[in-house]
Amino acid sequence: MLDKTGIAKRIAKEIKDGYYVNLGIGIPTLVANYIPESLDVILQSENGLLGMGPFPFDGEEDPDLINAGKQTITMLPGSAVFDSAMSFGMIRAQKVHLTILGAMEVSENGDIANWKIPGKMVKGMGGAMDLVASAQNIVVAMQHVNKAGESKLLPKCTLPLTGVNCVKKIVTELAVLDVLPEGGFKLLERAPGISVDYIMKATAGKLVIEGEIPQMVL
Amino acid sequence: MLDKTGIAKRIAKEIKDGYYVNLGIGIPTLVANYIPESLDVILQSENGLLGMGPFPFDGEEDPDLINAGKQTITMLPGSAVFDSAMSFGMIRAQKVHLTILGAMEVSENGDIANWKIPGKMVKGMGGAMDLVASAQNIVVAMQHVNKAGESKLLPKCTLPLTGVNCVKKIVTELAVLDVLPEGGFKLLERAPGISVDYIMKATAGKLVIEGEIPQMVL
Amino acid sequence: MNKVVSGADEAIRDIEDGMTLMLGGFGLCGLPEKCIGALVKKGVKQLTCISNNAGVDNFGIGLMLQNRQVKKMISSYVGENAEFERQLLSGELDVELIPQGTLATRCMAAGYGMPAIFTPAGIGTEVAEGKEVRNFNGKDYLMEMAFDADFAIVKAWKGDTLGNLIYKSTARNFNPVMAMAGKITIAEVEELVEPGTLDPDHIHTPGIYVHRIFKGEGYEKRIEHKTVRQKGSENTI
Amino acid sequence: MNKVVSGADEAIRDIEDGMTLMLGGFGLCGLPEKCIGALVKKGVKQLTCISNNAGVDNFGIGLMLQNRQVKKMISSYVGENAEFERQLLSGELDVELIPQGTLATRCMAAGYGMPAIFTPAGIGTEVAEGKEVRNFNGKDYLMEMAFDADFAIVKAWKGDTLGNLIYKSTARNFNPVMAMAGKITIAEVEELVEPGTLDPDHIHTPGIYVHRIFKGEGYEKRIEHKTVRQKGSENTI
Repeated sequence: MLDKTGIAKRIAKEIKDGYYVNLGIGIPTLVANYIPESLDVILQSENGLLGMGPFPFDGEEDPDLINAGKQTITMLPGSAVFDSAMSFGMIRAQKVHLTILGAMEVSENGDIANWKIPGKMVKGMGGAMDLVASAQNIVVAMQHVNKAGESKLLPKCTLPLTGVNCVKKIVTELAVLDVLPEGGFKLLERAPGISVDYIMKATAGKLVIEGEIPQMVL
Repeated sequence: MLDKTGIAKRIAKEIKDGYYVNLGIGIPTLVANYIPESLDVILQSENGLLGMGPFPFDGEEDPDLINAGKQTITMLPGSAVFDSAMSFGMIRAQKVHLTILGAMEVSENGDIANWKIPGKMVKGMGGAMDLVASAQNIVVAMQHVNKAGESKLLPKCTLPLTGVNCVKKIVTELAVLDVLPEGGFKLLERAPGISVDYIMKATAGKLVIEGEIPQMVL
Repeated sequence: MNKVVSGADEAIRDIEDGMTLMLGGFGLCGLPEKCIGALVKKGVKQLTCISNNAGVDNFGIGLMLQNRQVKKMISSYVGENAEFERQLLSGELDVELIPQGTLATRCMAAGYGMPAIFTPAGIGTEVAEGKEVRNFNGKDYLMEMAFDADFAIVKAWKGDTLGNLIYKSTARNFNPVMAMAGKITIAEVEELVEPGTLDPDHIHTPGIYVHRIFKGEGYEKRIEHKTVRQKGSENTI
Repeated sequence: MNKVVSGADEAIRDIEDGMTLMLGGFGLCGLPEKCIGALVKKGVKQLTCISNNAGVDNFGIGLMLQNRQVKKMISSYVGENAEFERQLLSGELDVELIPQGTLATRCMAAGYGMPAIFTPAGIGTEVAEGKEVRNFNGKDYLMEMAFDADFAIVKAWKGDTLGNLIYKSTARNFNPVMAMAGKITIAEVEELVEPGTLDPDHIHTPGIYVHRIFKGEGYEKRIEHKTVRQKGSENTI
């Protein structure tokens, strides 16, 4: 079973040379630590920056330089700053190759819910609805089951949706799965030490298993 | 009867302190010469400049710095450069206070025709359709009659339209006229030495004359 | 072209109860601190505020919330504010949550004289309820309307007396699109210079969009989440 | 992130007969001279060119017209070109004239992922024929569609190897909005520098929009209407 770092490491393998990537808050942010240095990858922060770098050293933080999670960051050489309208313009126009974000639920047709729980204080969707409605390639980083042990990979989302038919791939502590165009979670890889049977029990939505399922290489 | 310079001088009186003004090609361009120095006025050039200055001195022209008439120009201190989309954005959003342009015909309800003559090579409307459809305040600089002696202030335009219900004021070699909201050209001023009768004969559209019509002061 | 005002109090002098304001900034970054302070002092009430966030309890729009000046927030994310939550749950405060890109583009639409835009954000969600959906090239889009704000209040790094503005780093965020969108736009800046000082090619907001400008003194620029790494650390984030 | 190509020939290598190209520039100002030269040399034909103007007889897109490479021009003003007029009258060339602001905004719409925009330009004129008219707040607007171009070709002043671009003065014009709008965007620049050389706050076109970049040598930058004033002249224009 993977920890958060493991999920981030596995997702990092989805990133290809030359990609522009938007990383959501939480586990997706950790992915930045595991992008191989041999790859030229540029991170987009939807508050208006291309070329996001690592956190600053203590004492070097700049209040005018933050990421979409409102954390102090740095800029790498070759960065560009722009306003919020252009930022979401490039997202809508699919110039960003890969969007990685967290989710509360994903359905077998690729719907995602990650912004609102009825009865709880709603903080807002931020840029998530724009990202999921626009991105060509969305990878979700999430836990396979919630704290009550219930599957978060469902036939149909029960929470208010963030977007429909948009998730392409899911990486959890148990598995890597594709969302099939015709519906269903196709099992691609198992986490180290996790059996196919275990994944089947943890997946409420339609699970498609074909042939031998390899173990992840991290 | 005014010459082109006279028309430009009279139109310059329409410009108030603090105005942003867009000047079309031809007589409107000349207006810049007659804006009193006591007024703070900023000229917009729709190819992407606020703060257009005079023509450069010979040898100081910059091929990267032109106006919408493709003439070499200069920038005044406090200028700002922007792209064509923002330029027409500020025009559509009515941030430009006054637009001055030429016309072939104006109708008594404020329609304007200034871009196309059937049977002749059409050069294009450039930014004219955007300007007339958007501007709050449009002053037309034009000849009252064409070369054949026919009035260009008509009940209805005969040429293909550039815009509808948009012209607010007209300055010709003979007169200054308002276009009334309910239709009709209201005579405001006569050119030096021109009689009301002369203007009546030169105006094919409905002419509204109330009281004594003063002579222009240039 | 007399755009320079003495300070925040004069800049906001005619903001009245019940008006709609746009306020620039993302989180606490690029906030018009001085005008917010003046609005709190003035005590103007029943405001509708269009701003990406609602500040924190004791900074930014949070100060106006504590002072019960806000009737409605139009934001994309409001999650850092206990007083906000209290007022919302008690029904004192109305909130309209809209996707961040939609928020930005509805500002831009106002500044560009476009009455409406089409965006896929929110299709198939509760954001789409009651809105026109239209298909272009096989994809569904929502029609969203341009905002209509009485005042836009923005913070820039440098400005000149003609209202030309330059922003610094990610403190730019919503400020340029809101600056374009107000019926009256107020800019507060860290440095106010004479015309001709700023390079015309570097201007982010042309002065035509800005009606009032002043130099703010002593910016606090509070940091919401200070995150640093240790020297020698392997991890970059 | 290998965006640097050896020159114009390599940059346009896969532009094929029948494609739709956007070409930046206003008049002869800010034209992608080098790529136009390479397109003339390559001889690719039946092109649809979206560009504000059509050049003059012996410069700019005029060179492609003389070489009979253009099937259709989409422009706002084409009046400086005798060969253009000849081909148009003979039926060899098709032309679609659209308002300049509509042209710019249809480019921007493509770059911002907006399928359509609303503009009042052309209401009540032949430009409105066959188009959807819609009333917002008592005013009529035309719905105009985003452009769909195979390539956008732009000219910038400075660029870095990641594709970030800075334009100079009014040579900016249509270049930034077209740079955003191409499926593939080619930028030719006067100075090509390493990442980190350009100030991130000064970038006009972020590199994400640019796929290929090269340094052009020996820009001619022809002036269409040289207008000067005499020293001591009273008139400024």
